[in-house]
Amino acid sequence: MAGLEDLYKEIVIDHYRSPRNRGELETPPAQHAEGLNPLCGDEVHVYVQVEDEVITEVAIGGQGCSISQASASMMSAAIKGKSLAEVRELSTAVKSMMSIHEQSLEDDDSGVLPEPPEVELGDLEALKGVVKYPVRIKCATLGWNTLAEALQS
Amino acid sequence: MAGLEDLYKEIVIDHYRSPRNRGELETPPAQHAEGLNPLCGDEVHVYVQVEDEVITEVAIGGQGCSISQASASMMSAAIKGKSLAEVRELSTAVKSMMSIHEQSLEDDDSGVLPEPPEVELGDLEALKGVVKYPVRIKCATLGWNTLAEALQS
Amino acid sequence: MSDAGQPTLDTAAVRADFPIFDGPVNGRELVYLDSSGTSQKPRQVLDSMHAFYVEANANVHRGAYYLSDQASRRMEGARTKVARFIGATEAEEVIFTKNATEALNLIAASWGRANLQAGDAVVLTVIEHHANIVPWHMLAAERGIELRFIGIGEDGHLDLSNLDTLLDGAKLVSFTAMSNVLGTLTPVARIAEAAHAAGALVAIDACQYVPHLPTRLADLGVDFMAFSGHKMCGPTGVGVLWARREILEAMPPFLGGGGMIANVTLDGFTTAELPHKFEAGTPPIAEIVGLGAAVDYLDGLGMEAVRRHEVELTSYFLRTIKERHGDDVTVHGPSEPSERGGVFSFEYKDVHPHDLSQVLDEHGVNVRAGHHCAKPLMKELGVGATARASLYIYNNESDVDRLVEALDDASDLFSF
Amino acid sequence: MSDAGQPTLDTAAVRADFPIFDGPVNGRELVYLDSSGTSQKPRQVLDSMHAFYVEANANVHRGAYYLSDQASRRMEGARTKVARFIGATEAEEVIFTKNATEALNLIAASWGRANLQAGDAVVLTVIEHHANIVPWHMLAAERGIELRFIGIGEDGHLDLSNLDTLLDGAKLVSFTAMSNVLGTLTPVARIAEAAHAAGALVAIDACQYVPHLPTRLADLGVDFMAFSGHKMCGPTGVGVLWARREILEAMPPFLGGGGMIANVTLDGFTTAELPHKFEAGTPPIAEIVGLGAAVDYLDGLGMEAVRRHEVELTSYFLRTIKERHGDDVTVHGPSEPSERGGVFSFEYKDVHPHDLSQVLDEHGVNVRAGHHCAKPLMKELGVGATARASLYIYNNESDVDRLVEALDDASDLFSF
Ligand SMILES: Cc1ncc(COP(=O)(O)O)c(C=O)c1O
Ligand SMILES: Cc1ncc(COP(=O)(O)O)c(C=O)c1O
Repeated sequence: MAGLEDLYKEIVIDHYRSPRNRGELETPPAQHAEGLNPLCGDEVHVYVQVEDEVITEVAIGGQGCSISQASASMMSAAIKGKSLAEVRELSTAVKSMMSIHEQSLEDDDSGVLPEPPEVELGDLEALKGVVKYPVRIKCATLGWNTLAEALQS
Repeated sequence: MAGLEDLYKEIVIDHYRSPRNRGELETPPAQHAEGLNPLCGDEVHVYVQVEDEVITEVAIGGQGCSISQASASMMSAAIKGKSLAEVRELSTAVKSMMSIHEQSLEDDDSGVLPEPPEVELGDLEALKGVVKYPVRIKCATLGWNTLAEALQS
Repeated sequence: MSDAGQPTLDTAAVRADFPIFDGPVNGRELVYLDSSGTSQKPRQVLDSMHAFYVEANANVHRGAYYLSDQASRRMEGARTKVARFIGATEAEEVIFTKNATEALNLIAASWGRANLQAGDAVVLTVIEHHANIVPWHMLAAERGIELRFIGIGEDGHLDLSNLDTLLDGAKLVSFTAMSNVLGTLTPVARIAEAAHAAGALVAIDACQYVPHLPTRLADLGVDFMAFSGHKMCGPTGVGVLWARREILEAMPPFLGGGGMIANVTLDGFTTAELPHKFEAGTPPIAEIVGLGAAVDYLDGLGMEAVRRHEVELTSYFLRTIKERHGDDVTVHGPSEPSERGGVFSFEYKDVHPHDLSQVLDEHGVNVRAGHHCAKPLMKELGVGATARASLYIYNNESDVDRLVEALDDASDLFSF
Repeated sequence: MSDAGQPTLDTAAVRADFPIFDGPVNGRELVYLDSSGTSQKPRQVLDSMHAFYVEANANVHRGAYYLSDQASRRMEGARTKVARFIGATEAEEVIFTKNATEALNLIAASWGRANLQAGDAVVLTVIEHHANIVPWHMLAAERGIELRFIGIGEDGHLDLSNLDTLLDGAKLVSFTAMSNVLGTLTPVARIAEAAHAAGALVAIDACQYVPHLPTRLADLGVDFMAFSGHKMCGPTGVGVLWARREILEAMPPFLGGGGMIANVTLDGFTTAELPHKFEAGTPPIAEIVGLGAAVDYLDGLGMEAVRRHEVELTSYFLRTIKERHGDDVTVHGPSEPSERGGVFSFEYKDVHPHDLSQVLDEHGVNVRAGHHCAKPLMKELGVGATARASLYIYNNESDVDRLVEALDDASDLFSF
């Protein structure tokens, strides 16, 4: 598959084939949100259980393309056991890796990008290739946006 | 005025400067209609009195450009004392002079034009030049269309 | 390839008219299979708009000067061309909108508000594009009208078994003449006849019909028809609503503003004659001119030949993909080429359509993945999304071959 | 010609960008004085649309493939450009419509229906274009809202003496930022402040403002703004509605269809995020791209320089026509160039505007004659129609001279 190795890295395909933390949690005590990408129909359901500012349990449901499902799976593995503060840093780091910076219209185009937080990304690093496929960025971030919603709910 | 002599013939300007049959008639017995060209604001009011299928009296009101007002004035002079049948023929002849043929979409473009009725046009002949200025055709026919409405009312 | 000596298309000549096929796109030879989304544009259409802007650009209908008159003539000339193209008897029945979606909204908002009361029924189908569902949901929420849906039956066709029940007391039947997902050609004349017999008016969404089949309004027997310019070689920014004169004349206006009035005072307004009554504001003048050129272009090819070409290529597609991929591939919609257009929603193994589209793109093969603005139909089919390939005048057997071959790559990556 | 060393426009260079000035039009050198009707288009805008069609043409937002992504990026890039051009803080507040008329109808139909009850007052002015009157008449007929009109005072300005009374209990003030008949620049910020103090929202019709003056939303202080692309070097077929995010989010959708939904079922639908919620159906993609190029073009000239050029040419026009024709000519609107734009409705002796326009056209001088879609204002001025000359970036002193000289011909023909 000349050209697509950056997108469909082995580890990504692995998470797609064997999604981690697949399932549901009882709400409450867990918090829950369902994310939908209306353009392509991807769906990610996120269940998180938070105790003392730490994510103790996580479960993922939904259906969609390899990137949306693998990214959600990787996210679930990465956030389990982490504090909310750590999760926030991780989320910012992932989004900045996909070159999403909350840029305002006042910034000039040639502006220096904000420095991403120094975080160990682990498996998540494999999603770096998505940047080259801008239509897929929404797939890759769907899980993270749904997580943010679940945490707010 | 190089180029516009065909449009603004002396006789046209004369009818514009000194409009014939200017005024109103009492309705009833006269019939009355007001024509409006919404694109340019031209207005022509036509009053006609019909007795035994003959137009015995005619009066013209309104305001607008030289072509609309001159054409209405010339029309008033031409129809006074004429039978309704004669007036219908005249109207068809004037419109066909301005190359308005009720063409349907089924006709092919290269189609032969219907033969105009053989009618003595007199002064009205002077409006022939309007054909070259298609936006003005509506001005020139406003009086005739308003007459048709007045006769139907 | 042509049957019974009937002329079909010279696709090589057609392709030469479309500049987008001149060179590589993103470094690859372009296999464009998303004409149901939007068609590519021939030089003739682009040139007509360029010529408009550099020879005749002015606002229409309101100027006595040469340029404005030229602009009005080119625009009205295009209206006549479009009217002839669909077999309308009068150019004034052709209303230019911004797209088919606006045309369908116009029917719902203007005719609907004036004619439908709480409890009145409008009949749609479950295969409709959102453009022919959402405007009716909006009216239903406002007015309390009832929406009924014709279901889907065998082989991608509509299920008309309970048509009489659905039509009972209905005021309007509004449905697609050809599905943008399944390719299904619906029995327009038959439904129209039944609807009229039941006292309902009939509207068709002809977005996928007018670009692909000879359209004779007299044969279809409908009261309203909506379609878009950009799917038939025309530019973006222009669509068409056609309706019978008596209906249009009885309808209240839709948008208010310049051009659609006879008079305006501080107390109220009166409307202009057709077609202006429904064309508020500066129309998409250059786009209408471009649509006129598109119609000339399609007329030049001949819509009978266009349809024959698409039926042939549809046969080739269905045959070739089955030969190569057997049961690994499922193509939705009618299996008989004469009963459908060249729009193929398909599934390939369990590769997600989005991934499929991405892998195919790597081969220069452009297919769309998603719900194709037909979420109720997706639900009906039991899928979240499909990949969709669609054909037009510039596609050839090689395009089909390229798609069919590229599928192997997806298999390598994703099948498990 | 420039004052205080500030750069103004090099009109010779500007004209060279506009292909319509390359050769004669109808055998005559073109003096185009109808830019309030529509502007001419620079090569850069035409090229951007051509490039779109031959490099990036596909439907937007719904495809994973390269072309569709390119189309979406060029369209969204244009949205960002337009947002910056008017000083919006977020690109999502820029909604693309087919023209300004649709934008104003959107406000009336969507915000109006959701927020106005029988008896509520909307304040307009007597100088409005029909596009900002008729939608409110339509809503008034449907809802029984009350329309109030700010009148006209001295020297073509609005009469604000009874503003407080008019605003009392009003829910919305909707008015033009610059008259398309008189050229009057209205005191937008002042009216907006008074309206807000009275609890009303504020909409402006900026059709004649955005193309001609630097536009900073923050300084204007309004809640809604509508304008058209075709009057600012952009193509036909695209307009803009800008409104504050909170307002747009609270508004119900306007047209329903593809692209504006989050979900659709047989029972109902939910709407997409801004800006898509208000952009149903295939947008005028190429036209939006063209508008983006127009904004780049105007930015390149600098809107400060554009305004300075127009003020200077306005002074020249007012001075020259008076010098040559004295009391034979009456120019409506403010006498002070800094208080107006370069739009001149004028009367010449008692020659009817339509005849005037025809005679001038014979000299290649294009001016519009009619009511300029402002019939209530015509009534206010006591005329049935006016001739109107309007200036833009490509006009120069020679254009004004040609108009002024050609008037003599009309005198020869018609004065009596
Ligand atoms: C002040 C004003 N408002 C509204 C409009 C309507 O714009 P459009 O016809 O592009 O919708 C125009 C131009 O015709 C205008 O000058
Ligand atoms: C069947 C059908 N109806 C309606 C539409 C909407 O057309 P547009 O987006 O041009 O308004 C489309 C295309 O998107 C379609 O395929």
